[in-house]
Amino acid sequence: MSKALKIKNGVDKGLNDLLAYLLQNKDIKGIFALKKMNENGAASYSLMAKVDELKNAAPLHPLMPVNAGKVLSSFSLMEATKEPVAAVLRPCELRAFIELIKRNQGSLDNILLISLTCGGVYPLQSVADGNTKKHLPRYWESLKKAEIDPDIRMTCQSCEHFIPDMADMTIATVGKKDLDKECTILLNTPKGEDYAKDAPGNIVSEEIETPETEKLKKKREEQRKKMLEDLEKDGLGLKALVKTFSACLACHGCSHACPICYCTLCDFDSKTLEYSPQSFISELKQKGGLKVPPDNIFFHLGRMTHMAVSCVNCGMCSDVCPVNIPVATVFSKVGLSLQEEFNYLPGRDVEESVPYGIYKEEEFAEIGEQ
Amino acid sequence: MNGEKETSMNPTGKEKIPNRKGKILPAKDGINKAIIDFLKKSLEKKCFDAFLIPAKVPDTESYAWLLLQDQSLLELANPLPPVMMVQGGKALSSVTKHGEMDQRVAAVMRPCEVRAAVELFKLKQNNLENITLISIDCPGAMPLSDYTDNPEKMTKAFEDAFDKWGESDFLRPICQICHRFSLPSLSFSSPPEPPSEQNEEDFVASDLHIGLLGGDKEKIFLLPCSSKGTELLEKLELSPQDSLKNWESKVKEISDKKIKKRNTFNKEWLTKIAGNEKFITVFDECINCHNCMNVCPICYCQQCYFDSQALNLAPEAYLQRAEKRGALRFPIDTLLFHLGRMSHMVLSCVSCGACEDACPMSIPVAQIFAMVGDQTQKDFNYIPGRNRGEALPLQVFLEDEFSEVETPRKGEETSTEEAEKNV
Amino acid sequence: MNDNIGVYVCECGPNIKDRIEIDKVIEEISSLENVKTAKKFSLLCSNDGKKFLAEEIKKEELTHLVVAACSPREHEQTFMNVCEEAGLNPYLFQLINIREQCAWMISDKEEATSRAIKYIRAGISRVALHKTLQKKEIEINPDVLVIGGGISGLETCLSLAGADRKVYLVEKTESLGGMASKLSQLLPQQGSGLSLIKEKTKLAENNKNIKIFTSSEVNDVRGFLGNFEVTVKFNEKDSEEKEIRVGAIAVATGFGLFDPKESTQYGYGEIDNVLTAMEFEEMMNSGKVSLKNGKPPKSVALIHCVGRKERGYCSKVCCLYSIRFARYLKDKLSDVSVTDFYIDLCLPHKADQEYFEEAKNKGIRFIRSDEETKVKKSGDKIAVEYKTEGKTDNITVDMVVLAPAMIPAEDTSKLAEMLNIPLDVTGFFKEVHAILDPVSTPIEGVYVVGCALGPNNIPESIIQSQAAAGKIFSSLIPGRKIEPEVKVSEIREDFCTGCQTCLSVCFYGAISFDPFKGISVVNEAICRGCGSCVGICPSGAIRSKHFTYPQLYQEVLEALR
Amino acid sequence: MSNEYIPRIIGFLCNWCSYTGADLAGTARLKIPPSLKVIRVMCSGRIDPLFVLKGFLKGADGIMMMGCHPGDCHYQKGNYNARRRYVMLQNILKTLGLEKERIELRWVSASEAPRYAQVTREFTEKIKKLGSNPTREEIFL
Repeated sequence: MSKALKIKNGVDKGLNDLLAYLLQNKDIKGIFALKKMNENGAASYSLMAKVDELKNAAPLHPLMPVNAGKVLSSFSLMEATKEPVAAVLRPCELRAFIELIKRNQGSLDNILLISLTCGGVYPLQSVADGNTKKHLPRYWESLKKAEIDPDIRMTCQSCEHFIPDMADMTIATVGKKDLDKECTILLNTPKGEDYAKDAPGNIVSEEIETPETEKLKKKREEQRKKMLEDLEKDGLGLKALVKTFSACLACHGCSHACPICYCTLCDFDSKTLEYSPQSFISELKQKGGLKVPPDNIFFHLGRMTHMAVSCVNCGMCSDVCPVNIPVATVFSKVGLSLQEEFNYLPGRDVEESVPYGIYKEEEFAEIGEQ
Repeated sequence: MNGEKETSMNPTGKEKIPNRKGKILPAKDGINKAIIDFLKKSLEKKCFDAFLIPAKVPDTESYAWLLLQDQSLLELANPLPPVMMVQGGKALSSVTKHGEMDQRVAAVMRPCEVRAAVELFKLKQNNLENITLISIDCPGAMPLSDYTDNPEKMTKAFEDAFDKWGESDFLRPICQICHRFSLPSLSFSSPPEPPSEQNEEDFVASDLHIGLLGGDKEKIFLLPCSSKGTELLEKLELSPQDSLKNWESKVKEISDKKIKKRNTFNKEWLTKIAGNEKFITVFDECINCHNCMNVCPICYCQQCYFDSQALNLAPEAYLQRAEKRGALRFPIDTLLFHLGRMSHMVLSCVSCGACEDACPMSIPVAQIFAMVGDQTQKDFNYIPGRNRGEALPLQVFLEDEFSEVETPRKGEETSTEEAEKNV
Repeated sequence: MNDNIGVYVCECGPNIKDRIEIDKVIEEISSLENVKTAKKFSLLCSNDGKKFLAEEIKKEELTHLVVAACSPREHEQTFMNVCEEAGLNPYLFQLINIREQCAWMISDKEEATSRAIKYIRAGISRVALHKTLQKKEIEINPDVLVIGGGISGLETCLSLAGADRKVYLVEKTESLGGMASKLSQLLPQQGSGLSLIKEKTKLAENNKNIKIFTSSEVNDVRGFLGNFEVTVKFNEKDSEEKEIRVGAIAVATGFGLFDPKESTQYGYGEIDNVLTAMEFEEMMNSGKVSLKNGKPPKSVALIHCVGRKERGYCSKVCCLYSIRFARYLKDKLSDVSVTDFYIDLCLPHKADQEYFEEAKNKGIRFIRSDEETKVKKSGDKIAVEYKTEGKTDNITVDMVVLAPAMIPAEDTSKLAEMLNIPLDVTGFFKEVHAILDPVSTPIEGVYVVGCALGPNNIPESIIQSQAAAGKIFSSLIPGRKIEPEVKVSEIREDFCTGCQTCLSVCFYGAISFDPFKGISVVNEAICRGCGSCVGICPSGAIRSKHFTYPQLYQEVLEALR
Repeated sequence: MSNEYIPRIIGFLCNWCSYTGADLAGTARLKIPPSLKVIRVMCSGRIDPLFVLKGFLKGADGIMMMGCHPGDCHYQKGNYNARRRYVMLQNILKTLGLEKERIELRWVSASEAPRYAQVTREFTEKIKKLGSNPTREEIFL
């Protein structure tokens, strides 16, 4: 059981009440949250310093224009903020932020982390084709019933980690039938409790995991299994891989949108991986033909070696792919496998080291000795 | 500078059409087949060692650039695929960026791709030694995401657009208003001055152009544009003696139509986005993925300034900015990115539309950039990619140009002391 | 490209000539781009060969040199020296191993030839990408820090100071001498430990080159061979600290002793008159061996190997001092019966066997028992239960002397972390190679001597101390600069994201984070060029000089040609 | 030369153990399959997974990573890093159904010439059974 703040107001308004309270009555100097951009359902992250701005805030709007882990990283990259701020972000965004901190790309200090039990987000394309706006009411209904909205991102549909790990406060949304009337915010840490102490609403005791979250977890697990099976339906192996990535434009949008790909200049965008005409010719002589620009599969596999172990399945990569390659599904599959191999869950704990660069002398002892 | 008067914006339709000579080839089994056969023959006759050409990836609906040497692989080639994948100028640059090819390669591309290649040539991002650029009349291309969603439908729509020559709502909007769909160096009003022996190369965009218009899908027109192109045809015993009148007049007709359409279109955009507020809303939905830049053939920088850490601020600075305006959008400087990128590349923008194709938010990037590009290019009397010898406008200047932008130097003779008093 | 690459194939007497068609190799190689000349020579590593190469470099105006001969482990340096003398940067050279890796490995001559060509091609395309690398010279500080003032530490100090080398000696306790000073006798010379140590201590104290800090500890160490910065903390003077600068460090922190209480079988601490060897030495030093009641013992049992089972190694010195105790008892107390329980006897020195035989002749009973020997109270006396030759038996004695195992000194692991040197499974410091390099550590300029390495007797400790002194003399010569590894890692600032992943894999601590630039920085003097950081940097910001991505990529391409 | 299929195998050998072991195998005149092309690196920890992937995608039939046995690394711990990267690489290849058998890590010490010979022979045999790497023919990589 942990403490929870109950605000007698719909979840959207209730949360905004709390955010306004934090900004007015506590030392919080700014609030990171989504803000509606227009009537199409487009939204963007905003650092809101004035209570007035909160009227346009839509922290729970089911869209991820950019992984907020990246946003918080850019905010705290140069140094930790001295002025406290609060951020409302989804569990996978929070996990991405934690992974970035492990790589010294930001700091948790003085950031009040507010997350939610997450019902997923709509693909970015759905803004342009009007689906976000159209399906929004249904989204909230599914959330109340702890069901999967059929139009959310593929990765969201199959995400079992919709309960955040390192949040100070968690807004309970999954399976909350009275979402329209009541806002429940679980206080997971002393910091969270402290900030909510005199906030409008009552403090009660509540469990974050409920039969409803359990139900959603099961459904998501099934969906994940199905997703991975579907991926394998096309067959595995080189041919399948070449097919999957055949339309790749080498725009590297997936890596630019990826919160874990934190390099300022990716090795694959640099001169290191440009080749002399002679090397093309020698390969040409050998194969008779070759795809240009080169290194299509190499880029994706190489990127995997760098980040898949920390992949948080946010799905940004698939969303930004101009040719609709299911990047997230493939990376998710590899990520899950690697994470199992190294018993690692990205973003679970900021103290846990990224599995590369550390090792145990006694592990994998049989390797290399045959 | 090449003294061509920019007329594309003010079509009068009265220019004399030069009567060019080329070779007409029959296309009994379709245009693609005719082009491939021609290429095959040139490979057999050892005019080239390899091709850089779009090809369909087997067992998929995707197209990719293929550098090929095996004749059999030409079967996969499609000189005019329904979509534009990687911009051809970019593809060529990836192969030739670090020096000269020691094999002779013919690159078959859309006109906007050839023009991008020419711009990249000026920017030292490719090496055209041993490269023969072959351009083709282009009816446009289908939007990438539409194509990937429904390749069958879009392939059909593309064929349809081919028949109606660019008059299809399915085409990318930028292609619907493209007036440079044919010979990259084509100019009706005053053809480039006859090239002298020494600098012939300078006046060339593509070496050979394949005309499709005016042939009713029954023939193709081969127009040599450089000595390389002429030699090629001679080697293949296709001496360029046929009149290309049919092609030329058809190109002219459609070009005029497109210019009109483009002008209207630009005007519409201008009213839509004039004023700061409106301009900002166009990029409202931008998510800062920089896909537009990454696929842009002209954005050749290894690392974009806008991706660098140069723009990072300390947390307090962000908070100050937020405090000042009430809120601060993240990632920051989205608009600055687009304007900055524009200032870097718009003079060389070839209106290829790759940016818009790659935008996950379907922002009409290409249309905005085309509009701005048309304006600025006109100011400098510059057509990107028209020929290889023309200097980039920001690398040269004329002393007597743009005098109107100068602030009148009032009281120039005022002495320093006086000036100080006035402060 | 204006490269003039010269390729020279060594016949290596018959070694390569007989097994590879060198003429065919030359023919194939000559036509390659950028190859100015390709020639063979009978023996390139000979004086004639070297002269030939040097002349060729000048005559052909070579920009790069490729030699196809033996393993780089054999003659890379030889040819690099030739380059240097001929005015060609030695890193614009590549040695191709066509002897060990081709001629000697592949019996089919044609096959061996074609493979040699492959290797040489790879070498040519690689060498074209080589960059001029410059040796750097770093000034050194020839002074030495010795940590620990026992016999090993003292000996190290004296060996160094004798040759006018300045030495700092840091000792944790109030006085010098360490464990050895507590010994009543030394073997086999039969002198007293105390007097010997006193002599050495006095020598050290009177030596103007040795600066002694007692009651002090090393608190922090930074730097590298020739340039260490050390913080010494004085325990007494309110934790006052002092910075010293030295070029090398010798660790002589000695050992601790196994506490027999850790194992209940010996009744130590519970039964009267069960002593440890050290307690017995004290009695010997006082000249009076007696039971708690003041009477001399009538029967004494000596038990070896206390703690061997737990620690897993032999402590080397216990057998001999137990025999010494037994002989002492026999000599001092005429009617005492002495029983010595050993498991294995360790008598490695040439004089030891005789010493042992003599002891047997004095009537000392030696019983080979197992590790389960138990000590119990039996009335006023002590019962020792043991098993020998399969049978369990017991005797009753007045006194039991235990020989506890030597264990790592208290601060060993703390010091290991500070100096970044490894420990082995026993918890003692680990040498680079137990046989071939017994006093060095992986950190250049840091040596370990004496029992800090594990159980050692005094002569061994002395030898090691002198060895370390010798190593220091030869690596740090006053006035001469050192040349650190040239093929090190470098970080391209523009590419570095500051994630500090590289710091986690650098064993030597050669990479640090520059908080102002927000990037990682390599200290080239410390970097050994292993390239682990290169393998883990996701943004490709780190390059290992002479093993860059493009250079290795060329090798991969040629391998797949 | 026989017409037997000779696979293309790249061996990344660490300078201190495996390369020395390979040299020793030569000195001992042990017969090593000509299939293996050795690339010397200073430490197995230097072997960037990208090299291995690059080799794999450029058509290497087999790639061996070789270094000192655990605990024997000349640079103390480089081989432990190499081992984790190898595990990671194998996992990725396995998950994507690529032939992970074509990549192998083996520890060979400076004195283990016979082991070097045996390991390279075994690997060559294995690769011969697997046949040519399809990446060698795939043009749309």
